[in-house]
Amino acid sequence: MLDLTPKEHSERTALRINSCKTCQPVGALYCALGVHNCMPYSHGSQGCVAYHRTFLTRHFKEPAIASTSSFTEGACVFGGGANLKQGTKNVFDIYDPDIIAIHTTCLSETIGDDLNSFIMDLDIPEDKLVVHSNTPSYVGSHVDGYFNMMCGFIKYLSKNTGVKNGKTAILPSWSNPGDLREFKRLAALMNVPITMFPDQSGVMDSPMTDHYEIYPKGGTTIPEITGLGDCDSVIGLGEMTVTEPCEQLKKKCRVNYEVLPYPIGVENTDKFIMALSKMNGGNIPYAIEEERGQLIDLMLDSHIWFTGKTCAIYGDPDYVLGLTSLVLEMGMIPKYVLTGTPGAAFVNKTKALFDKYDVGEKCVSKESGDLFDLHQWVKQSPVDLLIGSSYGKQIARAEDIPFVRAGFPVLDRYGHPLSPITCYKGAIRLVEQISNALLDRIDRDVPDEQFDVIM
Amino acid sequence: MLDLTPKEHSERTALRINSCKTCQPVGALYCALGVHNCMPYSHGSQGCVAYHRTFLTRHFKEPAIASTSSFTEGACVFGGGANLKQGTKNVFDIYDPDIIAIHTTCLSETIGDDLNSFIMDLDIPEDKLVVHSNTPSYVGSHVDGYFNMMCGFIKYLSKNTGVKNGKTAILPSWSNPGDLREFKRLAALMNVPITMFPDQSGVMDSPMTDHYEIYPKGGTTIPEITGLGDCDSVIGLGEMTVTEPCEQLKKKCRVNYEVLPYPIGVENTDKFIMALSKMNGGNIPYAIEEERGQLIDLMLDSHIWFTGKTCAIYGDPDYVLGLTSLVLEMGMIPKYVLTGTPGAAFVNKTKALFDKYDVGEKCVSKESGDLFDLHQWVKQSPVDLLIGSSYGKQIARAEDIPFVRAGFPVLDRYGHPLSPITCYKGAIRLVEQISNALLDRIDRDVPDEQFDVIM
Amino acid sequence: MDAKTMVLDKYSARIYKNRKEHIIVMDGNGEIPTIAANARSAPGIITERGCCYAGCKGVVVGPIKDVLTITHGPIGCGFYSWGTRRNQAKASKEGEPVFVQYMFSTDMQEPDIVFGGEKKLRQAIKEAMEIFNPKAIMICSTCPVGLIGDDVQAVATETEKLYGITCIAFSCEGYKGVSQSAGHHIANNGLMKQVIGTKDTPIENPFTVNILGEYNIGGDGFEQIRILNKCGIDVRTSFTGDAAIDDLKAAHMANLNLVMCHRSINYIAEMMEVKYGIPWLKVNFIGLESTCNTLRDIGKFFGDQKLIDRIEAVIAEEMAEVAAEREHYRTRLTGKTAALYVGGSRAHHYQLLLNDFGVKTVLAGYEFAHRDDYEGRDVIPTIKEDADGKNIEHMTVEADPEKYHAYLTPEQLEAVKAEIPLSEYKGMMHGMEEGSLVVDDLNHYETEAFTRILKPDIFFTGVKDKYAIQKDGTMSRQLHSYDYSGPYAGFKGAMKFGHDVVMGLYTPCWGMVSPPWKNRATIEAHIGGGN
Amino acid sequence: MDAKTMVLDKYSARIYKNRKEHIIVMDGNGEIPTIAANARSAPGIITERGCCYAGCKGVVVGPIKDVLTITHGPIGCGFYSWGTRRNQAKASKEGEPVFVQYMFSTDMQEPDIVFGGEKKLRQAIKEAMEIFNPKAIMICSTCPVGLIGDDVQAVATETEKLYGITCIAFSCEGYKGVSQSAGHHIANNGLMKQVIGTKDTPIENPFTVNILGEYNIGGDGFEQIRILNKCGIDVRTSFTGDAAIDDLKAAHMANLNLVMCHRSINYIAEMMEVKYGIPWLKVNFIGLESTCNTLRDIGKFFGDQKLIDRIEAVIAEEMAEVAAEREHYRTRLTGKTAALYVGGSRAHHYQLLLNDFGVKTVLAGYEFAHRDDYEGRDVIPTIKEDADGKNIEHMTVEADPEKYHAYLTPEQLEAVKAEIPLSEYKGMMHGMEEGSLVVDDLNHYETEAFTRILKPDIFFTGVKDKYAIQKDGTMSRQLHSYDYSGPYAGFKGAMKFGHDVVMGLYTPCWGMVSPPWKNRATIEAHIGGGN
Repeated sequence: MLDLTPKEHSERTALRINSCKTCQPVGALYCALGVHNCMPYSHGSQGCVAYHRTFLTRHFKEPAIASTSSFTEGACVFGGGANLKQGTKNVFDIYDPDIIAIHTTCLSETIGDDLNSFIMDLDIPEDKLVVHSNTPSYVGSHVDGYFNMMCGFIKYLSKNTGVKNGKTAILPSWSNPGDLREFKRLAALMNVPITMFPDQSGVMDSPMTDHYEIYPKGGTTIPEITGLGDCDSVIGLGEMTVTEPCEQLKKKCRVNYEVLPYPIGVENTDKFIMALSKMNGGNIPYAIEEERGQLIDLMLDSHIWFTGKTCAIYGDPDYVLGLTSLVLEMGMIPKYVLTGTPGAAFVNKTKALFDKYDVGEKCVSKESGDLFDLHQWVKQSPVDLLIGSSYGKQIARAEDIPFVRAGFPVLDRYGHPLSPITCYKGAIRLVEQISNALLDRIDRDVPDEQFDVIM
Repeated sequence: MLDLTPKEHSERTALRINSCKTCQPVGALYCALGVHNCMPYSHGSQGCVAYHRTFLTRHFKEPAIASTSSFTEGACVFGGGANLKQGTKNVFDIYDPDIIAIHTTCLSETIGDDLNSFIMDLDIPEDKLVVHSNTPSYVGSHVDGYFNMMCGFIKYLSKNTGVKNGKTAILPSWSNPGDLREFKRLAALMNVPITMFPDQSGVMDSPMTDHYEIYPKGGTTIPEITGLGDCDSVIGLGEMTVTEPCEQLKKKCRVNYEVLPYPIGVENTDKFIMALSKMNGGNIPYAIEEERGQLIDLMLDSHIWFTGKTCAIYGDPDYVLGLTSLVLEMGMIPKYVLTGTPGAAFVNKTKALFDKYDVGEKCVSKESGDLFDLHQWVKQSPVDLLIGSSYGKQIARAEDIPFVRAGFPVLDRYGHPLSPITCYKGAIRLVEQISNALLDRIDRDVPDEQFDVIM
Repeated sequence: MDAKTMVLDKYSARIYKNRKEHIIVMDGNGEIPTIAANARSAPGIITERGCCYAGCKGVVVGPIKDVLTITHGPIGCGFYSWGTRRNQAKASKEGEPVFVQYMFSTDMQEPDIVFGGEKKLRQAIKEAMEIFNPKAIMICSTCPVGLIGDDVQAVATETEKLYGITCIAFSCEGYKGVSQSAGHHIANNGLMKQVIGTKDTPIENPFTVNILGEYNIGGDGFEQIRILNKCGIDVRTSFTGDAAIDDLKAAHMANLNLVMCHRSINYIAEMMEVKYGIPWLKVNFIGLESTCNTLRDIGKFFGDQKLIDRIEAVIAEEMAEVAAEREHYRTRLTGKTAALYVGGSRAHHYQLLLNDFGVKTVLAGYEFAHRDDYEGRDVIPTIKEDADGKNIEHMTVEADPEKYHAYLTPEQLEAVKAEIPLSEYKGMMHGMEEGSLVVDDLNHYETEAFTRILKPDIFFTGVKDKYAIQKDGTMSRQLHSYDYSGPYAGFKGAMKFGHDVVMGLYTPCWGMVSPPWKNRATIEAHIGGGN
Repeated sequence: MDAKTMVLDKYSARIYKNRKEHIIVMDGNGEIPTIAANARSAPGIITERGCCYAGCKGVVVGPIKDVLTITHGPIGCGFYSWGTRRNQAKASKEGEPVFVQYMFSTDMQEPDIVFGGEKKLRQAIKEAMEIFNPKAIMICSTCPVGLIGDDVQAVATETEKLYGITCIAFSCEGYKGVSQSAGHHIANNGLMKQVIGTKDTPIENPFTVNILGEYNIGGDGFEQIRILNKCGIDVRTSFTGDAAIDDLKAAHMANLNLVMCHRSINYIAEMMEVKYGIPWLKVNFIGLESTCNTLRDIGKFFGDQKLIDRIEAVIAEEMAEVAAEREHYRTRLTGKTAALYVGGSRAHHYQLLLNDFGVKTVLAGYEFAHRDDYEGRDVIPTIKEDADGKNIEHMTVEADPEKYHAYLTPEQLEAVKAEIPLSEYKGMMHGMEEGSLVVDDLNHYETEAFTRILKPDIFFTGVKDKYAIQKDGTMSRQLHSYDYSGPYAGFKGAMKFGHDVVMGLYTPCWGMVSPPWKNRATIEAHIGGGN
């Protein structure tokens, strides 16, 4: 497996090998799936959306709907306005969403389609809406596409009516439904009324019912998105992802925000709970304290297997930051930390974490990296554990490293999007998974006389 | 590993090898830990309780308190009455429980100590209680001890005052705290007021707080146990375990009961929900339907990895029955199903399950078996998966079989008691674990060209 | 109202007019109706189609195992086509490279779009040479590349000179054509121009063939080669499953081309016949009867009695081996109905395999086929080209004066043609039953609607629609990736397929979809059948 | 109020009187105080002690690797002593049996209790012979066996005759004695009577020793043997970690017995000295200084200059190897305080290892020790036996006329005794600092109370109390099972121990115990230190 990867690192400036990111449009599409009765719409060639739907479907094992302008060569020459006009009409006719969320592609961006004016020219049915965001594939990554589409919704819909609605807005970074449900559960336990946007739970984890619904029950509703402008305040979950939409909402509707680290691990979750507690007068129910205490208990009980163990973590910036924070809390050394998404802030934030735990000299962090980099690092000096998306499984096999899947995409396993890796419950799940991975390896490798049935 | 185990089966009538059960007292002790402010008390030699506490502590990674009569040779000769008198006095003096729950041991049973009369003679402080059950180690297994202690509490405490309290009693078979919390969560979702007895949640999964409490917050309270006699009805969860306490309660307090299979798997959980729905006028909230639908969805998505795969399941009767039901629902073949606990009903019930799924010819079921039997079966004809307690790990290693831990005891892993394997959520967890185990094995064994990153 | 009318009823006039030509109800009178195909999908319609790049890089070029293929463009396209087609590839021998586990992209950034990406492409090739030193590099362009005017062909020529390796650029921008099909065409042209015929490795066995349009998904190609070898037939190369570049280069030395996927590769088959004199035979290794027919046709082509006897022996042996198992599945499947919506040839091939098990196909459609794939090659001269196809180069070749070779004399060839379908394909519609539907470019809405109306027991399709169909209570299996199973080709593959279908239909949880507190739904509870 | 008073304050008069004799505050005046030990635990007290069976089967007999040990009794005792002590055992050579992975029990049922269990025991032995054909069987009795009058000794004798193997029965019913200690004694007697001295395999090296009271938990014994072998010293056998029955039988051929766990094995050491002339030396491989002293003492005993030089070279090499690492841990641990509550010898041994790292022991206690383990062997003649001990057989042996052998002449022996502690043990209290506490049979309440009062940084104990201590905010590590780590013996083991202690104290989540919405608790946040 990956036998052609040499140990020696050579500088690359042009060739991307085994990418650890993908392009903006899929992020925009995923964001739009988190809006109720919304049809995501890709303004570009039809192949884009075919890839994106496939990718999301494989992660969630759920249908991921989206439409497309189906550019042909002619559209490239004359511009995509006609396609958009016809396309949105057909979508409203056939698929009858309440809203169409358009994102651009490298194609429509390269030819310079002006979506603002195109949309002005559309003949949109009454009570229906069209929003858009620009998501050129050659800028940033799928993470940028996700938050750009959030900005698009906010820009088009959110309003400050002057009357506060008493709600707290939660703007989460790219999350699995299991995590989104966890955010909502905790807010409910705290008695904090919220609007969460976007919210793919109930959409990308919908139950088997014998009756397919193109628009499942879940998703943030349009009035809720409009109402974001009347929220008391905003909690952004994921510093690397949702700062921009928070800022957007502040600019447009003057709602104050606090952006927190994505709540993976103890301290990051503490921050989320503390932020929620500002909204409810500081009341933190025992149930939450109990969950937290169970997590700490578990970490103490099992720390003997983690201390000083090295790991490599890769994936999207907020996931990686959260996971890095958790493994540091567990006493592990996040020897290699890598994201494919560009942005120096990632490196600064990981370094701050390394320094906080005094492991700066033992750890490397990289943005705009790829899995070929990671593999070469591992070849040069191995790690005890690999944490990240499915594509790392090649490295895990090649170098015989225990592997815990987390983040996007996890294409080759089932059930994972249903359960959280965030907040205290999610950390319990991760600690269990990580300890299982490490202990399974010990059980595999020790000689018979060291094979323990107790631990 | 286990290199001395021959493939050829030879009939054994006397030698127990690699037991799949242990003795009654530990079950009684675990039951008593599910009562708030209760001190479990072992009437016998102090070694018993040392073993039992160790065993429970290793499974839960939590303190498991219990006291003992600390028999010496003298007590064996003169009877344990004096020890009991002194022992219970000391417990009340030093550890100040509200109640002491005494169980016997093979020692006190062999010498014929009459606990009823001993307890009559005790000088019990005002407002304090002492209950007991007879749990001879040479009859049945730890499962019998568990339900015998339940009977003991009911016999001593439960009362029919003539005024119904509007509650449903839930009497669960031996469960992890994560499962007990799941039962309570579902009843709360259904708006059915319950008393669950016993309830080790909040006791054997208590949080790290910096302050040890010998009696943690959890456990069924004494008034609740007393109130069992005034409950509207009783739902027993676990046909092989809790029929006797249900019957006991009926006899004593004339409360009707329904004993259901232990709710592992879809149909068994359906029965639990249907039983709860009888108590709330048939209202089943969407949240429960959604969880169920998510489980079915997951099972459909992943069935391709399960169909026709064989597995061996061993452990306590209700766990094994539940797991057998689940794997049949998943399309697997429970080729070997074994419990160490005696009782022909186990074999009858497994056979009924085999017949229901038309796999009777491919499956073997055994009660009063041991892991040596199981290992020999596996040697004769292998399985694709092993499901059960930690002790099976030896077989998994010896025969190189994927292994999923479930049931009691799981001594060599962390975190498992915190999360359910019961009800729809628990089944989601199990399906995920089983699919991971099978897929990890495929990923390990396939040649490079068949190593898929998508599934 | 019949199914077609019911489904079309929802459309606006404009879409109605378009789609009605793509949906055909077979009338069973033996005449093959005309279908609209290879036409653009209307914007806004949720089509399941992919793009030109997907057809070129994803389908044809990607599987070539020892070639380093660089996707020139922003990161997405390279990423999505990484490891997702299940084209199995083994190193030809120890130490030979296998690049299919890797993805390579120029990951174009905004400045590259603004100032041109050639420089970055050149640098990427330099880096690829330094790290991997491959014997060949292929470049596949994505949408922006053509628009900004990067001359990838020039870079390829330069690369060949600079490094002395084979380098081919494919201008397969996603917007070209109307589906993956354009990409197949472009890929085929590239292989024909720059690969096939560039290396004259002689064959060792006169019974040497190429398998065209076999991408070795789930190991199908491995199984076909196993059977052919057992019969005494050598395979020079597949196009392009598990293919090594040197074998592709020497493909013109074979004596017969077997065409599996007519759509994606018939260009090469035709051109090789003209240029190198190699006749092509439409084959089908999917299904027991089909595999037998295919083997017998090959035997007839070579006309060698020993070979023919050997083929019969192999058929007898392999059929005997699967007889009991086939019966087991047939008992469980007879009377079931299926819908098929897949790429270019499977919707046809798998009807025949389903027949082996008594399953009737009620709907079949292609994602990116042309009319000839539905109606047969006879219609080719009548196909009118539209604007979307015009920009895809149509190559013409002529006989190579040096490399042309013919296994059969013209007279022999004519005689054989009377017996076996040489250079001929009758299309999918041929043989489809009265009342069955043929739908081109079946879209999301139509999938949902037809599923509800026709209520097939099984819907074979791709991953994008699979879960929607399944949520609606109909078993669905992926026929692109085989749901991570396979091989499905040949005798043993047919059994694997039978196993998988039975497993899907009989998995017990179908019987548990409706909770007991709801009325039992229409789906019957299927219990048992764990075979 | 001092700690002792505070803790005793809660007790009733009766318990107060009992427990105050078991709790000693060291006064530092050099005199060794008297402690109550090896006395029954009061009923109701949550003692951490186990029983006679646990001492006999669990500690001493269980680790013998090639012997099939049947627990005769109801299932529990056999089950709980299965695989839970981490006694590592490797097959002596390929094909030699290792039974420690197995558990064997007669799983007595009610009829066996009523009608007697001998028949079932005989049948179990028959089945064991048929399946495993072991060279030796040991029978360990649990509580009911003695009460119902099963004559296990007779069954053992019968078995020896019937099958021609060694068979030893231990009447180690759980209620005998007051703790595991009774079981050690019974096991020792059995080994002395029926095993040691029954096979005269000569030694090949005059510097051949036995290690007594080393059960190879976590591989400690392996590490000791590695070091001894490196010095040129052979180990005939350990008692009983990784022990083979044939080596135990020939243990009397060694020239010196090293005693690790004084409590569990000193019986054998004494008897072997009398019977076979083998002096014994109290050793301690736990701790760097201790290991060095131990090795040097052994050198002195054998008196061979080459050996002594080799020992010094080994010490120098091993100490150099760990120097930097030791310093690393010492920096992090100096000034910390520890409490130790473990079995029979570790509460002493580990104080010395902790000293190596600058950790002070504020409380130490034994679960099943006798006064001599605390106060030193000088007090043995003054120990009054109580009723609970009377029923445990006290064997007396005399010199074996044939097998008695002495490595040293009586004069040499006297001379060496002046230099090294031959047949001598000064006990744990010797050297403990003023103000430190010694607690015998520390119970659950006292553990909790002393932890809160003394606030040690680390509490080394067993699994039953570990999690209660940890929940109270104090780091606790299991010193029976080493928390699944080890080996802790020798130079490298000391480093492993240092590593583990540092890891426990500095694991970051100590700093996260109090949620930010609560006042920060007393525990300091320790961050970093992942070494």
